[in-house]
Amino acid sequence: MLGWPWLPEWLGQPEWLGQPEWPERGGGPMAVIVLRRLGLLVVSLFVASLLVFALLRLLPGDAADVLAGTSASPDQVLRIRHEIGADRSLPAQYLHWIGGVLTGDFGVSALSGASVSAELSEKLRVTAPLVGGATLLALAVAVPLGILAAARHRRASGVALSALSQLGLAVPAFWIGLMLVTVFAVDWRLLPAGGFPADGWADPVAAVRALVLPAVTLAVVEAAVLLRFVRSATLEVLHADFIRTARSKGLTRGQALRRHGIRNAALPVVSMLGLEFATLLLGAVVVENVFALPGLGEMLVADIGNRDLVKVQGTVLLVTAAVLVVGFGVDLAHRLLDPRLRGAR
Amino acid sequence: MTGSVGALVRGVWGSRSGRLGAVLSGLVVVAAVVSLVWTPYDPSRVDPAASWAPVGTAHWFGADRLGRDLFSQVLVGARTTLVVAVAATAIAAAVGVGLALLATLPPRLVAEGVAHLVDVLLAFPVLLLAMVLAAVYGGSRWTAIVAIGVGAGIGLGRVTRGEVRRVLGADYVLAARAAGAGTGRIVRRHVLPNIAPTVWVQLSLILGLSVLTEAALSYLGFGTPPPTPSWGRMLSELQPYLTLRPLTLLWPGLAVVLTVLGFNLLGDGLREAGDPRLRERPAGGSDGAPRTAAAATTPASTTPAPPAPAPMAAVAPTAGSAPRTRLRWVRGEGRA
Amino acid sequence: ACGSDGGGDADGASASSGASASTGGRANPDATVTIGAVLEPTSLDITRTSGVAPGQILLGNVYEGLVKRDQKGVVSPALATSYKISPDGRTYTFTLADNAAFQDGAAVRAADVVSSLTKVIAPNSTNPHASDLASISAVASPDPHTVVLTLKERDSGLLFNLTGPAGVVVREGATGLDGHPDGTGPFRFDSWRRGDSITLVRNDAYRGPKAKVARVVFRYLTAPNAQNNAVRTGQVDVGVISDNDLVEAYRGNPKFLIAEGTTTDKFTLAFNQDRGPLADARVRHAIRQGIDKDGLIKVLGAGTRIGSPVPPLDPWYEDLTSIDRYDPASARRLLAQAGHGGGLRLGLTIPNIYPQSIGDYVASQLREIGVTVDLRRVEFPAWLTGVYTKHDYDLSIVDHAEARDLAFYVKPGYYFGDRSPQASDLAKAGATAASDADRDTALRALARRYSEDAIADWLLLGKARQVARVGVTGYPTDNVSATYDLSKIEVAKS
Amino acid sequence: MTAVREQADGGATGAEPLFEATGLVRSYRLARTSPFGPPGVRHAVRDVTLRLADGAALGIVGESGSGKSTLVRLLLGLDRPDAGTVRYRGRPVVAGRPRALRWFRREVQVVFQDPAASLDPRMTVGAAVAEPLACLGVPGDHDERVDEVLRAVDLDPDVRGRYPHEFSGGQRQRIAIARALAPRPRVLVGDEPVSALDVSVRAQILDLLGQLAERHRLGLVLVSHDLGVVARLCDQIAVMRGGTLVEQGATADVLSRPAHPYARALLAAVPRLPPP
Amino acid sequence: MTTDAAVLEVTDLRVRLGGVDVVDGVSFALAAGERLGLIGESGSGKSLTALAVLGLLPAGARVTGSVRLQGRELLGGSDRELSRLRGRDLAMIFQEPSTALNPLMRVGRQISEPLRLHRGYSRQAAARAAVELATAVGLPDPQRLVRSYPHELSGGQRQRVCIAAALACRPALLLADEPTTALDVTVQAEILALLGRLVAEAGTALLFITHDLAVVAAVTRRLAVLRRGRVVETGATDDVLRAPADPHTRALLAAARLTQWNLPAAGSAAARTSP
Ligand SMILES: Nc1ncnc2c1ncn2[C@@H]1O[C@H](COP(=O)(O)OP(=O)(O)OP(=O)(O)O)[C@@H](O)[C@H]1O
Ligand SMILES: Nc1ncnc2c1ncn2[C@@H]1O[C@H](COP(=O)(O)OP(=O)(O)OP(=O)(O)O)[C@@H](O)[C@H]1O
Ligand SMILES: [Mg+2]
Ligand SMILES: [Mg+2]
Repeated sequence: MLGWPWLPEWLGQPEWLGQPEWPERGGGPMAVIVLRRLGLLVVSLFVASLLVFALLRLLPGDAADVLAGTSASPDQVLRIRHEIGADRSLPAQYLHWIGGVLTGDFGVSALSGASVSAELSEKLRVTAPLVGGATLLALAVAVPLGILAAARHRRASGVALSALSQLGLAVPAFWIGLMLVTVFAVDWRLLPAGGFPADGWADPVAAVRALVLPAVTLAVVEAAVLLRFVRSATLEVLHADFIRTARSKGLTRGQALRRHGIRNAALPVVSMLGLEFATLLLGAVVVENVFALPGLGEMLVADIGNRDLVKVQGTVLLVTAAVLVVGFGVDLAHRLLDPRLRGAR
Repeated sequence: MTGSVGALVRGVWGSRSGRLGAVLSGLVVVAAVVSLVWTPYDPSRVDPAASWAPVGTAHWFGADRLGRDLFSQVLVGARTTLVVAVAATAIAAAVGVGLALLATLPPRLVAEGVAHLVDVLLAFPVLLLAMVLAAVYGGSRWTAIVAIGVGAGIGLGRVTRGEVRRVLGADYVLAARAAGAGTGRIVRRHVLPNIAPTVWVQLSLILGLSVLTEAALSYLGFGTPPPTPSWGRMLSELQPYLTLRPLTLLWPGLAVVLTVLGFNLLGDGLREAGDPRLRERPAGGSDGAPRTAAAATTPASTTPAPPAPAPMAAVAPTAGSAPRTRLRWVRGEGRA
Repeated sequence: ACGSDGGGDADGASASSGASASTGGRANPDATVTIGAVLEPTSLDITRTSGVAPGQILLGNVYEGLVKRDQKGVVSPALATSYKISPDGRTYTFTLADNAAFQDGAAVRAADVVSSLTKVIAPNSTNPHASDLASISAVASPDPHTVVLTLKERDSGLLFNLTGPAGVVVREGATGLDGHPDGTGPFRFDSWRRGDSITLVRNDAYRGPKAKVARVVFRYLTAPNAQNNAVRTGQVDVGVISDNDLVEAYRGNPKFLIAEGTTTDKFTLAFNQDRGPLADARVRHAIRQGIDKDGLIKVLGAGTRIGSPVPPLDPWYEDLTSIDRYDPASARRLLAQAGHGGGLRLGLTIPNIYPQSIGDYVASQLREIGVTVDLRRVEFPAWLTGVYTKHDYDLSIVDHAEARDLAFYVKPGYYFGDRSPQASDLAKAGATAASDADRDTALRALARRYSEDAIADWLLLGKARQVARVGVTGYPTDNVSATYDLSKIEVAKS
Repeated sequence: MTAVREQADGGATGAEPLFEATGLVRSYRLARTSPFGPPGVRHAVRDVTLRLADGAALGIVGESGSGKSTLVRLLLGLDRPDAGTVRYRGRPVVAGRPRALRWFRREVQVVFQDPAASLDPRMTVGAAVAEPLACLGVPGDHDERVDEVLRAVDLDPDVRGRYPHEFSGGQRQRIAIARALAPRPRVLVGDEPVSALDVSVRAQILDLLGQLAERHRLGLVLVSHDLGVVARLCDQIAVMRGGTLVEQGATADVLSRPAHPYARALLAAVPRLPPP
Repeated sequence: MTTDAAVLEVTDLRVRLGGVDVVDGVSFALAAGERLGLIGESGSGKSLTALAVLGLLPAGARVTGSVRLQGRELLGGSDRELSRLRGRDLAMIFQEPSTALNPLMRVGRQISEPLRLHRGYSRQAAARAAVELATAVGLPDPQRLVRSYPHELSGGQRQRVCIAAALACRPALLLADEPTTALDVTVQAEILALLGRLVAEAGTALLFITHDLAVVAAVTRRLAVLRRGRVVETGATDDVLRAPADPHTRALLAAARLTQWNLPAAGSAAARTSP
């Protein structure tokens, strides 16, 4: 996959989450934390927008070439370039774009003249459920199995689960997708092989059916990562002193894990989820291509091919922003879950 | 450092996953080396007569539609894979460690800027970089390598930043400063050796990740271009025939899975052999297992202590015994 | 109602052709047909978008021109009920159908035609197909039912070109053509899910024979695998499957029909004659002789060998495959003569939208004659900029998909580079020929000139192959990538 | 500073002071308590003035969090005070470029609390002990000096090639002391040098420190939370609480007649063994 | 010593960990309300002895011998059976108060957890009991404090919380494993006093583990010295400290005396500075 499934387990701990080493400075009342993090988010988004813009200007060829194709004359190309505004200075182009973005207008596609915002929101209707569904699926599988693998880490079942997650990490996602299509769509005809209903969510059953295999594909890899994570977080907690204390009070192993362990183990997992979100979105690009799903990722690949830079910029900024915002949310969640970071006093 | 390399190797070999990982990774290296001197056929030679040749003595793994020998392609693919993986990993190491140092060493303004930049970059799709590089420089092996290397390097930088920070905050760095050591010396003699175990673990995982990413990039058409055989490209070329000729896809698929598995297991082995937490609190001696000092961990203030490490005293081993086993299986993966 | 009108005649090689079969009167007028297509248009504004993709869906289905062409290239009236060409060939007079209407109900007026065509030929036109109509100097309508085109000079290709995207008639003053293509054809544009599908619905107010299905969905499936799966699982009724192995898997399956047809997809290996070793004709001939086109067709499993850019369906076709026939020994000799006996290294640029195997094959073949090829796969826009515009390449492979594009190659600054003045003269003669026979003679000579000069190598002419579910009939089988005539498709009641 | 007893004894104030800290203040910024209010401040060290005569031994005691380690970092020029100055033999000690403080580091060396943490686990004992010699550009044969100081702390010079984890806690602290002695300092600063050690080992290390101080005429600054430790080695004692020195004076005086209530509480709290 | 009234009777306890007998045949007994000190250097097996009694040895430990609590054999009991006893009949306080508490749970709930578990207290009753217990262990402002999280308390306060939880059910036996090692001397003095008082009030037998001889002298009447997993000496605290029989105990004591500053004995330093 194209992300960071190799993030070490301890990265989930707050001290690794980009806070200053002395906790006091990262703490404070919730309002302060939220404000500070929001400020950081805005700066990050601005930096991201600059990065996207600059990176894309490296591309050879532009939308005017694509519009003109092979039969237009050179001065026709110039006219087209002027018409779509590709001949303006870079700062002017950036300002024009970012100015629009600030008001929620991502501009129009150079090729079709269609509103980018409208298209993004349409694509999100495929990608968001895909990524969301995959996350839920992965959690639903990885959390219980990860806890099981930790609780039984000395037994064959636990070792088998670990091995399975290792395998899950080693298989290319598109490969899993192809396999699933072959079995469930082509051989058994249970689910569609790809694509999304032409009328979108008008028929929710059809839409969900179209998303099942892609979401499962995405979830398999994600679950493998998460399982390992949940397992080691749980193992870590199982041997924490406070679990021993809890057991000295008379809680059985299971009770101690349930009442004291799970929430503590959840902390690193939550942080991990935030970091994995970027991976998921990138995985979505591949999976959407495997399943011919009209989502953000599929559009991104096509748009880069067509040099529809305004659209690419919009998409990448949206994706980056989503990751940053999720990171922000996860950070807040972490602080809510962990009173030590709430800075109550 | 030199003294611990041997120990590390022994440690890796001593762990079950490490050994399996070493064997699998070794296989890939052997295949790559063999491909330098011998392949049954020229892997990119088209032979219409051998189109879809079956598995047999002529073509051990069969042939593809253009009649190219699959075994030769897999063999040479190992080389490509290794080159991509190793080169990308090397770039990742340089980028990651560099960023981590920049993000932790003074001046503080630069450090914080870099730290935030890393966070933003982490949210940035690597794929885009790969596609842009492929578009600018024409999809070559190097564009994939650079994209994967930079992408992974940013992740590594994030991970390593924490490690560097941990080392910089350690007492022995303070001691070195008190002994008159400058920043350069501290980085060279203290930081780099001490983050090395974590970085090695990460790098072994990045090796695996590079293989997967290369395959995914090739699948999307941004990976290693022909005629260089690569497993990723084989997969993407052969995937239309999944239902018709599943066997042809088995070989590159298996090669990818086993290689990634090998690298990941190697990472696990490395982690078991050189767990940073274990490393930091080695075996105590008979005349005084180090106690986490009373004063150090219980400030009378309301300092929200970050999750403090388990107290040492409770699990201090006897003199000269091996590192405590308890933490071993806490951290170790896949141990029985 | 039999949907066949001759155009749908199947290629003989195929077991049976969907187009020639019929539902035997049990057609379902409410049916939806889903067509699997490969290349999605970037925009539906046909006046602004290059390439064949918009035309494939819109030409003849949503938009009509004054004239139309069938799959074989035969021109017939469309929005015009009849046309007259003056003896000097410089004045074309079209009489418009009087019951033609746009899909929003407005009647088609001569002014609409005039404005449409005038926009194309205007000096500041951004229509990428403007050069198709470059010979027109003026468009006028003496009365509401007549349109008169005045030409700068005789143009034997004009009528054909008017059937293409340059000739479509849109409403005067129409805007937002990307979102609302509004034409006069038998189908109305319904919706476009970008990245996925385009839906057309029957235009019940169409003046001619009504379409036989209620809805047509073009579903875009780029990966051959996805297209194949969609056909297999019935997600599309008709799918384009060019891969031989995949097509063969359907053979003998009673649920599917394989339809094979011709195309104008000329996979062209271009030589940059402006620079480097390829300026030397011997090297070009050597390369042509070094590539076994039959072998390529064999491994691809489909395609026709052509010796020039002229496909067999064109009236001026001549079998030139004997020029530079496969002869590696001779190729090596020629290279040695040109001073490259010790080997030659050339770059080969290919847009990444084409199958990898073509480039792999060519590279492998050229290596046998001592030419080392550095393959560069680029995205199409990078090809347009680098190769097409800047001429920065040695060898390049592209599919020249346009029909009757023989004269393109003599355009000044064309990416092939330098060519003989004779060729330009022949092209001119062909364009301004007074009769079809003259035209054919000139163009035949032109094609031979190209081939003898080795301005490029024509690797193969693609074959159109579709696999359709049994029960769907009337879909076109030839040239399906440039236009796709939906008017005769019908679906049997199930 | 109100409770600071006037110095009657000449031990610390006599002649020219070796070490002199005046009005040291160091505070740490804390999190804001409201979005718009000013950030909070923790005064780790506030207005501390100290003197150390050549060859004297000063003990600083105080509870956890009283600012002892912060004070040590300031004295050593490892941290910059918000206010106040540190002078060594009259020259100001200012944290900054390592090169600029070489002269100071050659004379003042430090031993930290936890030998497991203050020795780089990836550096051989030899390299660790030689580190100050290399960093400070001490002339002479470094190898020889390393052997010498290792012997001085009762370790076999053969241990040079081994790693810290191969040693017991007490041995590790000896290594740390050897490192501190290597550049022949005149003052040895110890930040809780024995708190991490077991009782039996603690005594050994204290003995060693006492011997070395005597033999090399070392000045000692010993920070501890354990009165017993300080009482054993130091002739001067300073009691620290909440960042200030609440009591200062000759050890015997302070221990027998503590003036400040906190000092009294501290003394009373120490558990005692029954007399033999 | 082994009377029928013994609350705890440990006989020939052996704990094998990683192929080594880290506890090697330890026997002792504790009568109701009695306090026994268990001392020894680091690694001598003190903690493992306590954990063996509690039945919470690290996984992989093999234990033999006999541990009887109020006449009932604990070794070999199932987790479920032992759970019913832990927290009710025997409880433990650990060395490190900062990690012994669940950082995510309010301390009030952690204090009253044994009551809810063993006495079936309702949520409200438990909350009330938590405040009472917090008051009993001398926590300031108990109403508010029970709603705090562990990190908001000082080390001494945290240890008080642990004590409150351990004594909530008035167990017959309390195991205290170096409960003050992590604390400041002043705080240590308070905690020791508190512990002594509460244990006396509740009539709980106390097994007090420490390596600090002075501390053990302050808390217990009887002590056992452990070395390498074996009891090398037992006896009345005063006797042992005054006249240790075992050479090892003697060495330990000598070392401890070195840093005792029985005034006016700060002589060594004074001697040194004299010219
Ligand atoms: N989980 C474990 N795995 C292996 N050995 C262990 C484990 N826990 C303790 N030991 C070993 O058992 C022996 C006794 O340990 P124990 O913790 O009981 O010592 P202790 O007397 O409590 O020491 P301290 O005063 O340092 O707490 C030590 O040698 C230690 O190394
Ligand atoms: N980097 C820092 N940022 C914020 N506060 C700090 C920092 N370092 C120390 N403090 C605070 O300053 C005060 C004094 O700390 P210091 O470490 O000097 O105490 P100490 O006397 O050495 O305590 P101990 O006996 O625990 O070592 C404490 O309240 C501590 O929490
Ligand atoms: Mg300190
Ligand atoms: Mg213990």
